[in-house]
Amino acid sequence: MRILPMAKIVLKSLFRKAATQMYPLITKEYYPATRGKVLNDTEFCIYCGMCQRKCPAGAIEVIRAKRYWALDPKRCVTCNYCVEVCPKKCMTMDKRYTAPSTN
Amino acid sequence: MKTVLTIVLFIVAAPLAGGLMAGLDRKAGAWMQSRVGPPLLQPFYDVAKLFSKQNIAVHKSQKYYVLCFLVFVILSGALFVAGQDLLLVIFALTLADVFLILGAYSVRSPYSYVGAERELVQMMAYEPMVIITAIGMYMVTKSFSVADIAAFEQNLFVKLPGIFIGLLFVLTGKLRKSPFDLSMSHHAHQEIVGGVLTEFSGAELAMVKIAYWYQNVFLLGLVCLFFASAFWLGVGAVMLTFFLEVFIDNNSARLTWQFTLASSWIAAAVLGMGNLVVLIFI
Amino acid sequence: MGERTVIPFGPQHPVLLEPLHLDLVIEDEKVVKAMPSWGFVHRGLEKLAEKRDFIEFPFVAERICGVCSHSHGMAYTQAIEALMSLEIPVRAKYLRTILAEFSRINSHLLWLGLLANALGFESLFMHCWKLREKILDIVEETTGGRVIFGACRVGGVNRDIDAPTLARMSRLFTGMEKGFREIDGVFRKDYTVQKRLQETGALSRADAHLLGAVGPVAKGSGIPCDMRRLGYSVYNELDFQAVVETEGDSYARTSVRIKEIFQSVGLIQQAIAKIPAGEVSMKITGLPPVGEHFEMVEQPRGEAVYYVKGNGTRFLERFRVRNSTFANIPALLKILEGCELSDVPMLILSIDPCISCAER
Amino acid sequence: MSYLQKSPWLIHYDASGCNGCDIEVLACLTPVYDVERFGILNIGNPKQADIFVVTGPVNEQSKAVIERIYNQMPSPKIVVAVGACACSGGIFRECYNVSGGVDKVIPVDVFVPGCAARPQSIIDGIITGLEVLDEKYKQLKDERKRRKVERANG
Amino acid sequence: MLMNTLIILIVIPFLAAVALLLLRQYVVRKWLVLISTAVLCAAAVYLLAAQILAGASYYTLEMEAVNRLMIGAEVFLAAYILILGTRKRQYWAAILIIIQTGLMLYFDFTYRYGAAPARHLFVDQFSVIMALVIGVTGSLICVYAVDYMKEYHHLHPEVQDRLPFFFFTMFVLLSAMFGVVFANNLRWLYFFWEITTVCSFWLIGYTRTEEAVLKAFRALKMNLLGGLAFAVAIVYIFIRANVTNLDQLTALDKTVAMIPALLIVLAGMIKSAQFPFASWLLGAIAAPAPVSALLQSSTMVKAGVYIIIRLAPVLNGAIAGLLIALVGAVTFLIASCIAISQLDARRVLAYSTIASLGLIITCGACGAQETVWAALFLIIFHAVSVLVLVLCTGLVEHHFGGCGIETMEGLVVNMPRIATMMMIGMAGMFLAPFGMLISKWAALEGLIRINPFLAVFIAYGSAATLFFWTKWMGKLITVKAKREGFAANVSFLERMPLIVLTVLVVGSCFFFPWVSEYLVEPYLMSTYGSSMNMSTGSILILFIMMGLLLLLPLIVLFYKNPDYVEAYMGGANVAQEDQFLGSYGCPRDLVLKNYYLESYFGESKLFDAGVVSCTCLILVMLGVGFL
Ligand code: SF4
Ligand code: SF4
Ligand code: SF4
Ligand code: SF4
Ligand code: SF4
Ligand code: SF4
Ligand code: SF4
Repeated sequence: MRILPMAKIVLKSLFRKAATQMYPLITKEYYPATRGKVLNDTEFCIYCGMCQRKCPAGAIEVIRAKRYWALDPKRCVTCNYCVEVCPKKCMTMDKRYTAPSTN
Repeated sequence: MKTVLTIVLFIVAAPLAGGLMAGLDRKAGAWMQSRVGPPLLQPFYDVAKLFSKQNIAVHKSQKYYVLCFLVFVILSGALFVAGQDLLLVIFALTLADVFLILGAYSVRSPYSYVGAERELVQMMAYEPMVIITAIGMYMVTKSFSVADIAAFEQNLFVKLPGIFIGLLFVLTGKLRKSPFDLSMSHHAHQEIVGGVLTEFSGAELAMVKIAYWYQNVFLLGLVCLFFASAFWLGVGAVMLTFFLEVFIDNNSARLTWQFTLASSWIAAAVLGMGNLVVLIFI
Repeated sequence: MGERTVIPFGPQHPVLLEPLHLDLVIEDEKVVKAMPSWGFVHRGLEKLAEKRDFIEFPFVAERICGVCSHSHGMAYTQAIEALMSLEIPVRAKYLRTILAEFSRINSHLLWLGLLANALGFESLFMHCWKLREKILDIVEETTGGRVIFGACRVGGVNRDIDAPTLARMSRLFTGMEKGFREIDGVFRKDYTVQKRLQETGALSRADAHLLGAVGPVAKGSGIPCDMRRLGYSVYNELDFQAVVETEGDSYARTSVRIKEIFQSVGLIQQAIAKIPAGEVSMKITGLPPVGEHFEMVEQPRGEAVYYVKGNGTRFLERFRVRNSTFANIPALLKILEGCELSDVPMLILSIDPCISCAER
Repeated sequence: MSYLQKSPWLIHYDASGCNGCDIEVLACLTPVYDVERFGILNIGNPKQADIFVVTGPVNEQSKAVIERIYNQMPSPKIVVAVGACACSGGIFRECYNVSGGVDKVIPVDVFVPGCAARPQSIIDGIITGLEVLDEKYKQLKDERKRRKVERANG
Repeated sequence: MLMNTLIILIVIPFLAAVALLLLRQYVVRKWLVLISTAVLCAAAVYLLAAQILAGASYYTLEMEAVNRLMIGAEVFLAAYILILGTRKRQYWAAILIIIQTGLMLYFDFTYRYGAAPARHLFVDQFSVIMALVIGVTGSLICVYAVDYMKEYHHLHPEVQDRLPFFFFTMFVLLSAMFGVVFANNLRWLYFFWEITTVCSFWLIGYTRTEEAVLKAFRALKMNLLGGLAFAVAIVYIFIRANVTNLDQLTALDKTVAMIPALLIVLAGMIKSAQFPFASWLLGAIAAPAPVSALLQSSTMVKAGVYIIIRLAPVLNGAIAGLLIALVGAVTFLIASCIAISQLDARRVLAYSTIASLGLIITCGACGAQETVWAALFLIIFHAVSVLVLVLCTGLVEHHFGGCGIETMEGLVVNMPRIATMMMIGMAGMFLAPFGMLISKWAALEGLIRINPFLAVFIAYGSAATLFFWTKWMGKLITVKAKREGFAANVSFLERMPLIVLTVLVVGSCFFFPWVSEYLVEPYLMSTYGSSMNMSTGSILILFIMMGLLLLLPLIVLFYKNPDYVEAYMGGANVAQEDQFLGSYGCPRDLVLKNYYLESYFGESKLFDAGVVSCTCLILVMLGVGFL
């Protein structure tokens, strides 16, 4: 049994800079691999609906006739699967996440 | 007249000091945890916020107990600064605590109930040591009056080191610090949720917090009393005590009520009584 | 004897991260009886296997639980691969293993923090989680996710990790070693922590066996039950022994987990040293055949059993998980009996419960 | 700005999520993210909380629990749904025991997407929520004033 | 005139007793009780008025007949106990009564004790206090008993209705108590002393169940042992110093007075149920509430502490005195601790009484003016506070069908007035600014001056008292749904004494400075030559506190109504207030019970510890005294 083995850690922390990242004042750079949100460059999209069919969360809605493509960020689980299966590779996984919303 | 002024000063300044202390406590705690922590004035924000919340209660009677708690805590602090009888001050504080506990009982909520029982265990744990402190002070100064004790020309700590350490020991629980924060901890993050405070919210909770500020100032005043002959030494001792309590809080796990009770009674017996014995024989 | 109090504990409770309810019958503070009730996290996701094809399903499987999500992905893909008799690239196996051990360290640090929190040792909790962030950073860098790694796919892994990064991952621990040791010192040497952990929640070896305990609970009671010794993935190529303690109390279980952190560090370093070059995934052709397979893996919390039954279509006919927490519940109820109220959260934690995978 | 915004206390409940979001919520309290900077405390007690943070989709059993906790919170109060599950049911949307997002049971004020929602995202969500909280406080005050006037008028 | 008042106080209850024995109708009994108690109270108050400024006065009663009557009564009672004891195989009782009566008779006839010059009766401020306490509280108990006992027999059809005898005994006991506090002649004192013993025997055994009879005999045997010690003391001091009177005894040189004083103190300790003799009082509480009220508050146990305080000047400064104080202190600590583990309200009260008596004895035996001051006030405050509690508990027992502390949960909802009175009674027992605490405070301050270690015992014991009282209070004020179909019907005769007592508990805190000034301090002056003065500042503070306590509820009346939200139960609440959704999906009752800390404060362990340690202390005390 040692006396107060925690004391060392605690005192060290007391006199050192805190480990806190001062988010939102300072935003940490995300990694290239980070799965933040899905973007679609609709210019290249052919509205084939592949992404819609494969999305495990059913987050994408594609209406070919209307050339409509929409993603519900509240459903998306950022699995990256749509990006993988898209035949035109028009989708990308952005490293920034979707901002919270009030509706 | 001077007493009246002191009391008024206490009533006004103690919550400010107590709130700042609470802020400092949280800040220092955060630093020790490698965090930035809340602003220094956070406790004041908290209390201000609590006053703006909806007025909810399980039962109206709980408000009475909280009010009494606050009033009697202030009273005991006021008696202390007015230099009254130390035992009377301690009894007044006990009365205040009993009111809070009754409030916790009255709501019939499982967690506040267990909290009340634990709070009682804790009171039972520290009560002997506090009274022994008064006894020790009497034996040195031949008076119970806080004014006389404060005016005593010698440093009490020199004569009462055991009692001082014993008091610090039980103070840990009284200041709601680990390892003796049985009935409530300041983040309410424990097996009995908020303990005695579980059912208090809004303005009531704010009143409890303010009462704790008063109480903490008074408790540190008690520490200061040991060094009353040299004011700056007293201030230093208070600061050191405060830091020590925060430090201990961040250095230990919470212990069970059995350990708290047994160790506090034993500490009172060994440190307190030991010191008394020495006092008698020297 | 005193009088008996009956109080609800949970489902919402500040020391429980996950909803779980206990009817606690206590006498003073001694727990006479603890009756659990479940279902607050049951989603019924096993049935989703009938709606999501087997290639998509890892995304669901990984979300059985967010703490060891990687092991779920790994177990599921291994099960499918075995069912389909696929031999996936060795590099992929190594990468999966490395991440699995990262996930174990993450999980154990997380657990240590929660334990400290349950003990009312806030600063220790903070420091454990501070350490854990470093692990998460490198995981995010290599897999793209912090808690849901999303690394495994049927036939391999989604993303290769290049050599410099692997080297960095290996080196990471030389820096963290000190931190681990310090934390270890507190958990195993601090008086107050010892006072709380030692001799509380003791589970004898015989009881552990009888009640079917798995993982660190079994290991803490002296049963060297470690599924990695079955040699799945590349564990047969790595050198390790199951960590075992004999006392069976909470302290032993804590000890096992702390030692496993060091063990995992060793395993990661071994794997990184041995990892061969090559592909990280293979193309999947064909469908799961008619047939069934049991796959067992060692998750941070112990043995998990995956059952998959194919019927020749894109959708599995049956998918079933029996997870470690589920297996440890009988042991938990046993150790809760006669404990102190103040120890309830700590004892619940001592089996490292993960209700979300127990209920799926 | 009211003091509500300076001292939001949370209560967190896992409606039936996978733990991913729960541990990210908890991670927000820890040194690297340290939401106590904003005066946020995880108070864990509905009676004292201002913000109800819900993670995971709502299942049959958690419905009632969420409702009870919400009803025990004193107003002004807000609900923050953290993670795809809590926002919409997420990947478990079609499970037989899942009814969907938290908004199926109680009014949600802020949706924080992501699976798992990142700590930064959660912090953003709560900060967004503080505006709503302030708004609600104003409404409450107006309401109180109105009632007072009404009472004064008989 | 004063002497006549004394005689009235002794004789009236006795006459009333005889009348009550003979006239058996309820209405007659009711009025008899009311009238005789009114006379008693009036006489006690008159005594106060007449005596308040005078010093101690002594009276000689030149009536040989009285002496003979006493001897006759003693012989009769001895024969009765002898026969009963042999029939019930309680041989110890028989043996003890033979020895002591034999001793007394032999002594009376050989030394012609009765003919010795005597100042039979006396009265001083202390006696006045005691007379007031006995007169007022005793009367109130008797009034309360009229309806209570009627209900009692209604609820307990198995118990034979012997109410005439019951009231006879109650009044005889009162008469004997007055005798004890007014008797100056030791022989007379002894006579009244023995009467209280026999009365308590009858009262405890009133129900005549096997258990009650056993308990009655236990009380009898222990108190007879005390009686024996008393008899020996009388014989000893007469032979040694030709002393027959109490005032002579206390005035004697300490070396001579010590041995008889210690013997009488021993008798006193037995009467006031100190360890190791505590068990008789615990047996007594099974009897109907008025009985345990009478035994615990103003008679019987108070006779014990009364005599010890009377002898305090002899003990002052002696080692033996310190040892007695220590017995009291140990009793206080251990009894308070045991009370924590008790489930039955009556047992809690009994232990708290034992503890309070211990404290009184500690204060008395120290024999310094401050502590005696405290002791006197403890007697007053304890009598009223404990009485409120015992009588309320009796009512609760009748209405709730039990007097476990746990059954009293939610009393405030069902019987709000009774609950309030109980709360005040409890506050009276341990909280500032109420009486017991004022005296405890004075006791602490006094004891520290004499011996800090005694004060340390008090410090620990007080901590324990705090625990068991507060948790009991908590039970009472817990707000829960009202019992279904519950209707309290408390008759006027039951309620009136309670209201008076509650007012006394509060009022005594306002009036104690005057009691101190006009009764206690003069007594201390005359006995010790100095007195104790409470600083006016402190008294003012106590008044302020009391004022706040009375005012704060008024403030709360003006509070706005909150929105009601049920208690937090982890989100498992169900529609019913005290239920939650338990495992297996079934609603379960929320059951909340107090802690009893059996493992620390269990009766089985601590009681033996108390018995052993106090026996040792008493043996040492006797040894020291005799050497
Ligand atoms: S899969 Fe690609 S191309 Fe097809 S609809 Fe989706 S985004 Fe467009
Ligand atoms: S990332 Fe996954 S969940 Fe999101 S839209 Fe693409 S496939 Fe769907
Ligand atoms: S695998 Fe583990 S639990 Fe099963 S028999 Fe072996 S040791 Fe026991
Ligand atoms: S598989 Fe299930 S049913 Fe079969 S033995 Fe195991 S636990 Fe029992
Ligand atoms: S044990 Fe827990 S953490 Fe691990 S997979 Fe299961 S649910 Fe997740
Ligand atoms: S498999 Fe088990 S947990 Fe899942 S639904 Fe069936 S019984 Fe419930
Ligand atoms: S959103 Fe994702 S991480 Fe969060 S609870 Fe749902 S599945 Fe888990």
